Order: sequence, then structure tokens, then C-alpha cells
Amino acid sequence: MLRMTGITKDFPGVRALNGVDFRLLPGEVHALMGENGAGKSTLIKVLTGVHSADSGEVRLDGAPLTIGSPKQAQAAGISTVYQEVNLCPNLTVAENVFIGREPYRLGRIRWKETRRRAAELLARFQLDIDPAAPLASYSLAVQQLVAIVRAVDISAKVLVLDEPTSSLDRDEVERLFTVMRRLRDDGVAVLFVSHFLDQVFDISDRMTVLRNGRLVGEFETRALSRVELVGHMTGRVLRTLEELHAPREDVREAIASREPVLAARGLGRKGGIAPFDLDVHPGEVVGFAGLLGSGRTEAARLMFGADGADSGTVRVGGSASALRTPGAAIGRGVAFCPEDRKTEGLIEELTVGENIVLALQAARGWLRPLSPARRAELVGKYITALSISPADPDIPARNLSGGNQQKVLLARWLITQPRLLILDEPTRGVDVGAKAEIQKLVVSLAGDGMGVVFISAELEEVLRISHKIEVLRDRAVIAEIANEADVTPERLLEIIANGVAS
Amino acid sequence: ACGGGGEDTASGGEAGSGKIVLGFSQVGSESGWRAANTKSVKDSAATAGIDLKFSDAQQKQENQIASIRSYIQQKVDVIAFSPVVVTGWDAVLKEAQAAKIPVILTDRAVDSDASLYATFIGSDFVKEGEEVGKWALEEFKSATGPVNIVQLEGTVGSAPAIDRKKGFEATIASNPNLKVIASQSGDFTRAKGKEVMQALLQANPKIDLLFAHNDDMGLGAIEAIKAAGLKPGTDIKIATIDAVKDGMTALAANEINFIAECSPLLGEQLMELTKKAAAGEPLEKRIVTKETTFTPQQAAEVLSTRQY
Amino acid sequence: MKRSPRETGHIQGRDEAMVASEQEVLAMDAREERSVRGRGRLTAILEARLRREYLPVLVTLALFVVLFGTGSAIYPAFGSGQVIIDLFIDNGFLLVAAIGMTFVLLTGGIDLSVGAVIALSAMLSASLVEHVGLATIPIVLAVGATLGFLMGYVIHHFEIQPFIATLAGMFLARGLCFVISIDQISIKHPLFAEWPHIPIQLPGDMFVKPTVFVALAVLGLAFWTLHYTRFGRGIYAIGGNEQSALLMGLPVARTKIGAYVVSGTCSALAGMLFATYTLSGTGVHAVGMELDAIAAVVIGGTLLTGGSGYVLGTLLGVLLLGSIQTLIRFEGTLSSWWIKIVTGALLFVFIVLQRAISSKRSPDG
Amino acid sequence: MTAITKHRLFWPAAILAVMLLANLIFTPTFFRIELKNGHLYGSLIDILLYGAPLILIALGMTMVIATGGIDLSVGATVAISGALACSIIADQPDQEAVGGVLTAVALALGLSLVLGLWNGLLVARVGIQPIIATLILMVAGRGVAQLITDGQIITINSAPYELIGGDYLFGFPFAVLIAVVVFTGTAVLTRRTALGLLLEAVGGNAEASRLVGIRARRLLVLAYVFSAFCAGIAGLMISSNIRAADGNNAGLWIELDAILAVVIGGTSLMGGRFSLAGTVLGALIIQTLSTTIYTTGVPPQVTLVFKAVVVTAVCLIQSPAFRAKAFRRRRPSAPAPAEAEVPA
Ligand SMILES: Nc1ncnc2c1ncn2[C@@H]1O[C@H](COP(=O)(O)OP(=O)(O)OP(=O)(O)O)[C@@H](O)[C@H]1O
Ligand SMILES: Nc1ncnc2c1ncn2[C@@H]1O[C@H](COP(=O)(O)OP(=O)(O)OP(=O)(O)O)[C@@H](O)[C@H]1O
Ligand SMILES: [Mg+2]
Ligand SMILES: [Mg+2]
Repeated sequence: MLRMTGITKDFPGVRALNGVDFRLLPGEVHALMGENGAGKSTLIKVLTGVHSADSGEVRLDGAPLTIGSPKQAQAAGISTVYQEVNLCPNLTVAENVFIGREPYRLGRIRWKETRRRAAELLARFQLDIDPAAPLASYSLAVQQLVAIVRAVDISAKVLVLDEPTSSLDRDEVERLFTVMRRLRDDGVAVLFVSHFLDQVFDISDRMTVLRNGRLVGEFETRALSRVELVGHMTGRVLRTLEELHAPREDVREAIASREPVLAARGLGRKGGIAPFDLDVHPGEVVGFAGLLGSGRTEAARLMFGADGADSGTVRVGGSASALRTPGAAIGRGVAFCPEDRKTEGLIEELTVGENIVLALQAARGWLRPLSPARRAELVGKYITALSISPADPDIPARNLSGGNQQKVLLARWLITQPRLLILDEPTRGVDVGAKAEIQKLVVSLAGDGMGVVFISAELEEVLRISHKIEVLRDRAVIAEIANEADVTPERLLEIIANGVAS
Repeated sequence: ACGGGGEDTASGGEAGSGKIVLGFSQVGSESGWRAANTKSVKDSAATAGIDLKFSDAQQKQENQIASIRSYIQQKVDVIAFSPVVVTGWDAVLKEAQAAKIPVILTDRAVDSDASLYATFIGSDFVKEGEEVGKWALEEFKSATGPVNIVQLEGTVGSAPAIDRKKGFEATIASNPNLKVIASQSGDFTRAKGKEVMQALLQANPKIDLLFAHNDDMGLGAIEAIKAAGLKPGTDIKIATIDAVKDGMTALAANEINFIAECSPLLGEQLMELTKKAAAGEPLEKRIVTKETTFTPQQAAEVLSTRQY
Repeated sequence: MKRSPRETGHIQGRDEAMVASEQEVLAMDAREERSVRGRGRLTAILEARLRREYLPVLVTLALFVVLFGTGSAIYPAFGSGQVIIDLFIDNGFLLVAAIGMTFVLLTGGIDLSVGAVIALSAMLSASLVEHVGLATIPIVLAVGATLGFLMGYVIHHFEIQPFIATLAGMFLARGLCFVISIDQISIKHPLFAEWPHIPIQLPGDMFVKPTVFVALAVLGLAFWTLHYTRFGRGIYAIGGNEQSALLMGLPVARTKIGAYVVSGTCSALAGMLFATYTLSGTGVHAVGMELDAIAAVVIGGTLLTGGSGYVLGTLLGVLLLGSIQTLIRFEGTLSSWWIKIVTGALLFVFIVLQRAISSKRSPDG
Repeated sequence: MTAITKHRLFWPAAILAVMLLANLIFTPTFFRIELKNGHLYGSLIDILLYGAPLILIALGMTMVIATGGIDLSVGATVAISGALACSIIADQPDQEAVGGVLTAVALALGLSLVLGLWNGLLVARVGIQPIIATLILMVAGRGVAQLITDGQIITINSAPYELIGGDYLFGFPFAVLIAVVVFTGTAVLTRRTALGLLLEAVGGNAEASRLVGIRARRLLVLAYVFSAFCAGIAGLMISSNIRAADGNNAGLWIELDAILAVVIGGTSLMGGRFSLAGTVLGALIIQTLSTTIYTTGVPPQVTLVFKAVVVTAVCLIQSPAFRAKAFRRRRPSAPAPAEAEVPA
């Protein structure tokens, strides 16, 4: 149905795609795989006319196709969810779903109809949100779902999903897959990008693997094992992820007996999260588990002072007080890596190096700049440690691929050597290899005595590295459980559903 | 047309208290000249016992129209204003006429029909330009070669700039030797006058006469001429218009050679006319302010008595 | 919403539960329980939205009422209906210009050429009307639209910052005035000098002028465009996030350039209203009026960063600025400089009040 | 070659060079610099001298724009600062006294700082949009300046004061020396400390900056204070240059020129990355444009049209998007990769 041949795309200094061939058949779910920066998003953007290819050809249904803009792509029957949520936060949910295609009558948009249809569509994804509320009032995950709803509703021939599941919990993912399967059965070609191997093997029929902008090959999913796939993606043989095990009981107890780095008492914010207590000890990894919108992000932000708390106190190393500003938290050794890297994390215009040193520099104050040599040394160290690519500290951060941007943010905080590191979805959009690296890094940081709060939509991941897990539901912490051997993702879900009682 | 409600009882003692109410709409406060003009009007009103309602249009005709309308609504006895621009006053003047409020124009003329206003008191910008032109003809009448003139114009599009240029250029046309070799706008300000003159001096090696549309630009130009190592008033003759104090001082010091006066002190005359108009007496349609021209000697004589 | 989301979720959930595993059912139950509690939250969101979104406009309205109340308390003549109508008569052109500016500001741009285009249109009207009569109107509108188009084109396709492109447009338009004529031109043609001035009597000894209806018609049209057409929604979308709008497949180029065309056309119309008001054309007209327009729009609650604001707020902004002027005019004893200072001070008071009231609970508070 | 054209200052510098050369065609003596009355004299010196206040204001404006703001009040600050200094000097028995002049200068600059603080607090504390926050002072400030001068032009006769903007030190215009010092100071302050980086961060993404612990408010206030300070110095220069304070016209509309200079210099009005050297080049381009208009005798009534054309041309040449399009049109066939990078 769709065939791209010999696609090459150069960015200043990087060849993002190099003679890539790609084909998409009707009625299949096709996964596009590759490490961070392999060129997946770029290929998609070339396909949808965001970037123009330097050479190569696109054919749809056999006919050559020149797509100059996303608008033309849409008109040609290709609808897309891009990697970073790309909607308008100031418009309502309903508008975001329908903008550009609103129902018209008598020269005016029929708002009631728009909202009604939006409500219907949202209901199909069991999203209980108000279609008339501005999109900005919902969390990133909800926004991602809205983007999917929009794309699915437009979809005619080809549906492109670039990491749609990166911040969804498994429930939402399953629902998305149901829809994808139905579309596939209707003959729609679905292009799917994800770093979750389970999901890829679950949903896709075939996959194309890219590495460093080059095509590695096209494979039948059935005929491929995970190890082989990772081998193709990385060019190396996979070391197993299972090196990490749930921490042993005695270790947990030893940790819990230490003086906590952070002690929250009755910390809460109206409309955000109900008051909760939490101790994080040095060397402890505290996982937050919960469904979308359960309040994990809100809780984290309160502990960092990113939002002002209505009630309660936080004690960080010494005196108890409500943290009013991030500056106060940072001053006491708390670091926070927000989930929405585009709007809250990265400063896209600044270089990678500048982004990395920013938190440290802010803490030192403007009068004590890092010497260029020291700066180069620190930046170089973390670029290598986190294998950020391209490894050039002087390119604008906006030019990095999504996963690499995430690593830059991590580097920014690691460099400050905090006593408590709060990570909100740090592995979002990060490839398998890097994800394992990050997990290992967290474990080793904790091993060195750092307290870590780890938020992830992936329950397995939370279970793998946490010492204890806070379970949240409906914007309240409903349980705190020690990560014992018998705790499984299923059990966590059960607790989320029923509370600890069972 | 105040909807019957609230006949301006609080807004000042008019007919009832026997005091004449004059609504005066000033152009703005763009220059020292204008400030002197405003002060003259305010002081004279106080002396004459006239209740003055003052508004400043900030250089905007629409503000001035709105002010005049507001005076009509407030039912003042006489309206006076210095029009921002020459054109476009018919409608509001008719409204005033309908409300039987006499209107006095000050300082600048309008192109409306003379029946629409009571009188116009003020200078004649064209004539001022002509005065300077006449002086230039006289000064350079014996010149055999070409006389290079540069002109510093006022704000582009403003009435004084247009008229002074017209009057001057028309007058000197009678002597083909006199040639305006460069003419640039100095926005009526000293800073621009200096900056522009400095550039003109670079581009034109030989300048005989500088005509500046007001004193301020001339004073700025003097600084530029000095910086170029020339002697203002000697190496380059200078003629300006206005006769403000600083200008007169420079004239007395022979740094300026000629000034045509444009007097801002209309206050007293205006108050007299206001009283007459309020009393319903007929007025002359055009009253030219008492203005004159100054040479260095004359300037030295009157300098001590200048008020502005 | 007619159906409760809870029901919907339930039915749909069962429909799609083809692959329902046990966990999924469990999770779904949890979800349903959330939706029940979600009811209260939903109304809360709605209320919050009402307050957050319309608050700036409502605050401006309240301030306007307060200002008017104070004015009439001090100067009885101030409180008459005619004074309010005069606000419309005296500020009709500003309203029209500010409406055009609203479109541009909503896209996150700015249009500094407004004042100059008004002057140019007045100038053109003055010099054309004697020769072509009624045809002046379409010609002037076309000139305004063309200037707007050129600026929009340069801004969008050559990525020149709006501030600069429209600044050049401002130089150009004002320069063209002087090229047409350095002299002031007066307007005698009935199209400008008579017809728009025919007073229309209202009950209670009040009257309006036809120009007011023109301004109000533009207001209505703008409201409809912004809220009921794809073009209008596109403008909000671009202001929210231009990159996203592009990726969502909106006609960004057309919409963005369109906003400048609207602004240019509105300025041209405002210029003609201005010409009827002043009955003259000159290059020194309407200097700095773009700043008045921007101030009116912003006081009306529109964000300069784009994507948020209402054209009705713009109306209130214009009225507020207008009544500050009226108040000062009624005062009638201030000297030239005190007028500036008092204008600035009143502006300050209103902006700070508006900001203080409408941002009571902003996240960064 | 490619490396040179890619430098961010290449285009502003090239434009300035072209404009200066164009002048040479009309005025053959344009590049001549001579010694008159013991000081340097010539068109180039004039451009520097009259460009100095604009450079200063534009430098301050650069800081504000880097934070994503804008400062419309600089013109009013120019007027106030000059008015205050001159009125103080005029009231002194001995206008030539250095002590008195220094007091006047200190008070004027002090007041400028207060005005900057006012702007900064409105923007950073009260949270008013910069263009409106500074519009307040733009309107009221001019009134204040007129209040100080009583609407008159205050003429003074004070050699020490005249030095600031009108006189020469060792034959070189003192105003230009001040501009050089302020430029160097600003460059050191922003680039040798972390101030520049933090400002760019705040301008690039305010929320992200907050979350890395940058105290954005202080930086914002600082930027506005600095801008007002520069405007204050410029105000002194302008009044000193004509030995008079003109509350009505000093610095009228200079904010637009300053913003234009900043943008021509390559700083985006959206905030973030800024270039001080670019700003200086931008200011010189604008001043050269004015001088060109005067010396080549462009008639006053078409001055603005001329300005519009030049500004548009300058901005278009600077725009990579425009160059890419113009370039592509000229060369329809795909160029070799190395060359293809030139327009980017
Ligand atoms: N606008 C741009 N300018 C310059 N370089 C870019 C740009 N966009 C992407 N790149 C570079 O192109 C390469 C491919 O990036 P791309 O975003 O396609 O990766 P990806 O496979 O989607 O990775 P991820 O899984 O992290 O999202 C990277 O090296 C990236 O740095
Ligand atoms: N399914 C949903 N239905 C309604 N509102 C939701 C839903 N999911 C999230 N929200 C809203 O999103 C906002 C953000 O919640 P928060 O960011 O604390 O969630 P979270 O636990 O961090 O989840 P995640 O980051 O995975 O979205 C809340 O205001 C909440 O009302
Ligand atoms: Mg990607
Ligand atoms: Mg979250």
C-alpha cells in the first residue's frame, strides 16, 4: 500500500536517514523499531511531510506521492500521532479531536454536535473527561489519549503512531490495541513505534528495524525472537535485563532504619492530591504505582515545591517546612525530573551542554559560573555515562531524538548529586538498552546512598527496582507496601482496584 | 444633548455664577513654544476671570474633536482651539454652531467655511516663510555665484512645516542664484537638528545659508556647525522662525542672523475675544497676532524683556 | 452531556471486552468507581474553567462599570446614556482596529502597522472619493487587505518576526501617505461628510450615528468568525501551539496570513471611519494608535502570547480606554503633562486590578 | 567560506559593510576622518557618536528581550533622565561645577534605576504582560519628564556635563567610549558569569527554568533595571549632546529603533538566545541608515518608504528561510551536499 524507497535525510551535521526502504501493507500492524536516535521519528516525519526528504520516493497505492505538509498527508489518508503530544492545550478536548473537521451547518460550527461526537469517541476509549474542558487541564497521558482518539477518528488508509503508549498504563494500552486490531481488520495499515518489546510482539505483524539511520531489515514478528530483535536494533547481543532483582528483605530493613532524607507529613493540595505521609530513606528507591491521573505527578511536584502545598510539611535534612519553591528544594538536595520534558524540562533552544549544567549553575548562582574546563569535563562525563547521541555538547537540545532528550534531563540532575532524586516517568520514550541502563543507574545511585522516588507507568519496572511502593488511586495514597518477592504486577493492580484489604 | 439628565451643575460655574466658561482644546505639548502658548492662555484666563476648561489633544485630531464635542455637551459659553490639522473641522464646527456656541481658532487656521467660526487669531505660517525669504533675498542680493541653501524642515506633514517651506521657496524663486541644495526633516527638535545638520555638512562641502523651520532645530544645527570647525552666523548664515528665548540669545550673539517671530502669547487677545464673543458682539474674521522679525541688533535690545 | 459518562463507559467497556482478562476487569471496575467520584470533579473543572477563562473579561466589565459609576458620581453629566453612546461614536474606529488586532494577537503575532494603515486609508479616501465616489470603499479595503497579506506572507514564509515585518509595514504605509500628498486633504464628499453623520434618534433624547452600527457589525462578524468558523478556530489553534497546528494538518499558512489580512482590512475600514470622523486625510493621523489598539485588546483579557482571549473583551477594553479619556476631558483642569501621568496611572490601576482579581489562584501564585 | 557565512554575526556585519560602501558611492568623502579642533571628525565618527545612545538602549533592550519581554518605556526614561539631570544643573549657581554635575548624573541614573525596578516588579511580581506593563511608563513617563521641565526646553551651559554626550576625550567622542565600556561590561557580566545562560534559560522556557531552581523573578527585575539604566545613560548623552533637556521629544520612538536593532542583530523577540555584538551591529545599521538618508538627500516625504524598503531588505537577507527559497529558485537542480548546506 505504502512504499518508501531510498529515503535520505540530512540535518546539519547528522545524516538521520540513509537510503531507507520501507513498505506498509494494508491490514497489518507494522512496528518500526530502533534505538533512540535511529531515525524512526524522522522517517515518520518525512512520510507525513513535516520534513522533506533529500532524496527518495514515496508511493501510495502504487502512485508516486509528494507530500509537502501534514495537511496533504491527512488529505491523502495518512493520520498521525507524533512522538511528543502535538495538540493545542488552549483548546477544548472536543476541539482538539475535531479541529479542521468540525461539523458545519449554515456557515457555522455546530458546537453541540462536536461535543456530542467527541464524547462518544472518548467513551470508546473509556476516557471519562469533559470534552468541553481545555486540554491543558489534563495530564500528559490523557493528552496522549486524546491525540490518539483524534488520529483514529481521522484514519482512512494509514494510521501512524509514534510511541503512543509511552505514558499510558497497561489498561489504556490494551484498549488502544483493541482499537488498532479492529482498524487492521478493516484494512487500515497501522505503523506503530514503541520501545516496549512486549507491546510490539503483542500487536505487530511485521517489523522494520532501523539502526543509525540505515535499514537493518524487515521481519515477520512471528519468526523473530526478542533477543534477535534487540540484536538487530543494537548491533550487539543483548545482556539480559534480569540482572536486577527485587531487593532483599534485610537490605530493606537496614535502609528503613536510617534517618529519612525526606519526610512528608500530611502533605496535600486541594484538587491535586489528598494529604499523605511519606518517608524516603537514603539508599531507598520508592516506587509510585497507580493508574493515569491517580495523582503520582501531583504528589511528586508537592515534594519538590513545584506546586505550593495547601497542607502539611516536608522535612528535608533538618527543619520541617512547606517547600515553597523549587529553589528551596534544590537547595536541600532534592532534584525533580518532570514527566513532560518538552514543556517543563528541556530548554530546546539551548545546547545539550547548557541544558545539562543548568540545574547545577542555577544552584551555584550566577556569580559563580562553572569554568569552561570544568563544564566541559562534567558534560563530557555524563554524555558518555548515559551514552547520549550525538555526543556533541554544542548542538541545540531540540535536535536530539526524544529518548536522548530524556537522558539530557537525567544528566542535568545527576550532575547536582542530589540527596533525593524524584523521577517522573524517566524511562518514557527510552529504548530497551537505555532503559536498562537507567534502571541500573538508579539502583547504583541508591546503592551510594541517594534516595530515589521512581514513577513509572510500567509496573514491572517499578517492581524491579523499588524497595517499597506507594500505591495511589483517585489522587490519594491508598497503600504503602514493601516490595516482597510475592508482589507481582497483578497484585499491584488488585490493590489499586480493591485497596490493601484483600 | 445630555439626555435631559444632569445639566452640568457641578462642572463649573457657568452662566449662573456669572463667569464666562471657555473650553480650550490645545494641540498638545510637543515643544517649548507650545508650553508657552498654553501658559499664556491659562494665565490670561485667570487674570480675566474666565473659567477655563482645558484639554490637551496629544497631537490627535480625533481627541480634539471629541473634546470639542464634550464642550458642546457641557454647554460652555465659548470654544477655542488650536487645530492639529487644517482639514476636517466642518462637522464639529456645525455642531457648535447648532448649539449656538461661538468658536475661536487660535494659532493655526482651518480650511472650513469662515461662517462656521467666529474668528481666527494667530500667525500666518506662509508669511513667516516669506519673511525669511525676503531677508535672504536682501542678504544675498549682491551674490554673483550660486548661494547654497540647506533647509531643516519641521515634522513631515505638519502645517507649519508645509507652509513655511512654501512661503520661503516661493519668495526666493525670484533670484535664480539662491538654490536649496538639501532639505531634510529635523522634526522641530534640537537633537535631530544637530544630527541632520552634521550629516548635511559632511555631504555638502559648501553651505552658505541655513534655514531652519524653528529655533530649536537652528540651535541644534549651530552645535553641529561648531563641531565641524565652522563659525555659525559667519561661515554659514542662519535664519530661523519663532524667536524663543534661546533663539534670541543666539541671535544676539550673532550665531543666528535672522529670526521671524511667531508669538505664542495669544492669551490676552484670546480672552478679550472670548468676552466679546460671549457677549454676542461681532468679531473680525481674521486677527493676525502682533509679530515682527528680528535682526541681531534688535534681539540684543529686547532680549532682557522676552518672557519665553 | 446527556448521558452520564459512567453509563457510557460501562456499556462500551463490555462491548470491547473481547480480550478481557481478569486484570482488565478489575482495572475497569476501578475505573468505574473513579468515574462515580469523577462527577464532583467534573463540575469543579467546569466551574474553574468558567472562572479562569472568562474572568479577565468579566473583571474588565466590572472595572468599566466601577469607572463609570465613579465618573457619574463626580460629574453628573458623565452618567448620561449619551456619554456611553458617544464612547461608541468617538471610539468606533479604534474598536474596529482593535478587533483586527485581536485576530493577530490571538495567533501570537502583533501588528504595528495599524495606525499607519489607518492614516493611509484616510488619506486614500480623501484623495479618491472626489473622483471615484462609492468605489473608494472597496479600493481602500483592498489596499488594506493587500498590505496585510504582504506582511503576513513575509512573516509566515520568510519567518520574519511579526514585530519587525509590521514595523516595516508601518514605515511603508506612513511613507505612502506623504507620497500621495504632503498636504492635508479635506473631505467634502457626502459619502464621508454627510451620510455617516446623520444622527439616528433614540428614545430619551439620545442619538447614534451610522458609524456605530458599522463598528458593531464588525464586532458581530468577528465574533462569529472566531467562534463559529474553522478559520477562527484555526487562529486559536495557531496561538495555542503553531507547531501542533501544523502537525494536526491545519492550513497554518492560510490562517496566519489570513489573520494579518483581517487586521489590514479592519485597519482600512477603521481608516475610513476615521476619515468620516475627522473629515481629513493626512500622514500625521493616528500616530501610535496601534499601541492604543494593543492596550485595548490586552486590557480586554487577550494574552499577547496568543491562543487566549475574546473579541468581546476587546470591546470592553476599548470602552475602558475611551472612558478614561472622557473622564479626563470632563475633569478639564489638568495640564498637558498631568493628563499623560493620570492616563498612565489609571491604566496602571486598571491593569493591576484586573490582574490581581483574575489571577487570585494562578498556579505560580 | 561556509564557516564564515554560517557565523551568526555574518549577515548583520555584511549588511553594515554594504551600507557603508553604498554611501561611498554617493559621498566620496564618506570614509574620510580628519582632525578638526583637536578631535576626530567625519561621517563614520558621526555614526558612532549618534549611534551611541541607540547602542546603549539596544543593549539594555537585548537583556529584556532575552527574557522574552519587551521594554517600551525606554524612550520615556531617556526623557526623564535628561530632564532631571539638566533641571538640577540649571538650578545650580555654578553650572560648571563638577561636583554638581556628578550629583545630577547620579540622581538621574538613580531615578532611572527606580523606573526600571518599577517595570521589573510589574512584570515579575504582578505578572503583567511586559508590553503593557512598560506601556504604562511609556505614557506616564513622558508626562513626568514634561513635569520636570515644565514643558520647556531647559538649556544648560556646563562643560563637564557636555562631556558625556557631546565632547571628546583625547579627540575621541566620549559618548562612544561610554558605549564601549557599557558593551564590554555587559559582555563580561553576561558571558563571564552565568547570568547570560540563566537569562537565556528563562527566556527559552520559563516553566522549565523555574523547575531547575532559577529564580526567574530576580533575573527579570534585573533585566528591566539594566534596560532602564542604559536608557538613563542614553538620556544623559542625548541631553548633553544638545546641551538641553527636551522632555517632549528626547527619545521619542527610540524604543522601536532599539527593538529593531536587537532583532537585526539576531536576537529573537520570543526570548532565549541573545547576541550583544549583533545588537551593536544592528544599532549601527540603523544609525547608518539615518545618516545615509540625510547625506544622500532622500526627500523627506519618501524617507519612510525608503526606510521601509531597506528594513525589509535587511530582514529578508537575514532570514534563512528567505535565503533558502531564493537560493533554491536560482538552482533548481540538486546541488552537491556540501554546497547545499550554505543556505542553512
Ligand atoms: N530537527 C532536527 N535537526 C537536527 N537533527 C535532528 C533533528 N531531528 C532529529 N535529528 C537527529 O536525527 C536523528 C534521528 O532522530 P529521530 O528523532 O528520528 O530518532 P528516533 O528514532 O525517533 O529516536 P527516539 O526513539 O529517541 O525517539 C538523531 O540523531 C537526531 O539527533
Ligand atoms: N482518566 C482520567 N479521567 C479524568 N481525568 C484524568 C484522567 N487521568 C488524568 N486526569 C487528570 O489529569 C491530571 C493530572 O494527574 P496526575 O498528573 O497527578 O496523574 P499521574 O498519576 O501522574 O498520572 P500520569 O502522569 O500517568 O498521567 C489530574 O488533574 C486529573 O484530573
Ligand atoms: Mg522518535
Ligand atoms: Mg504523571
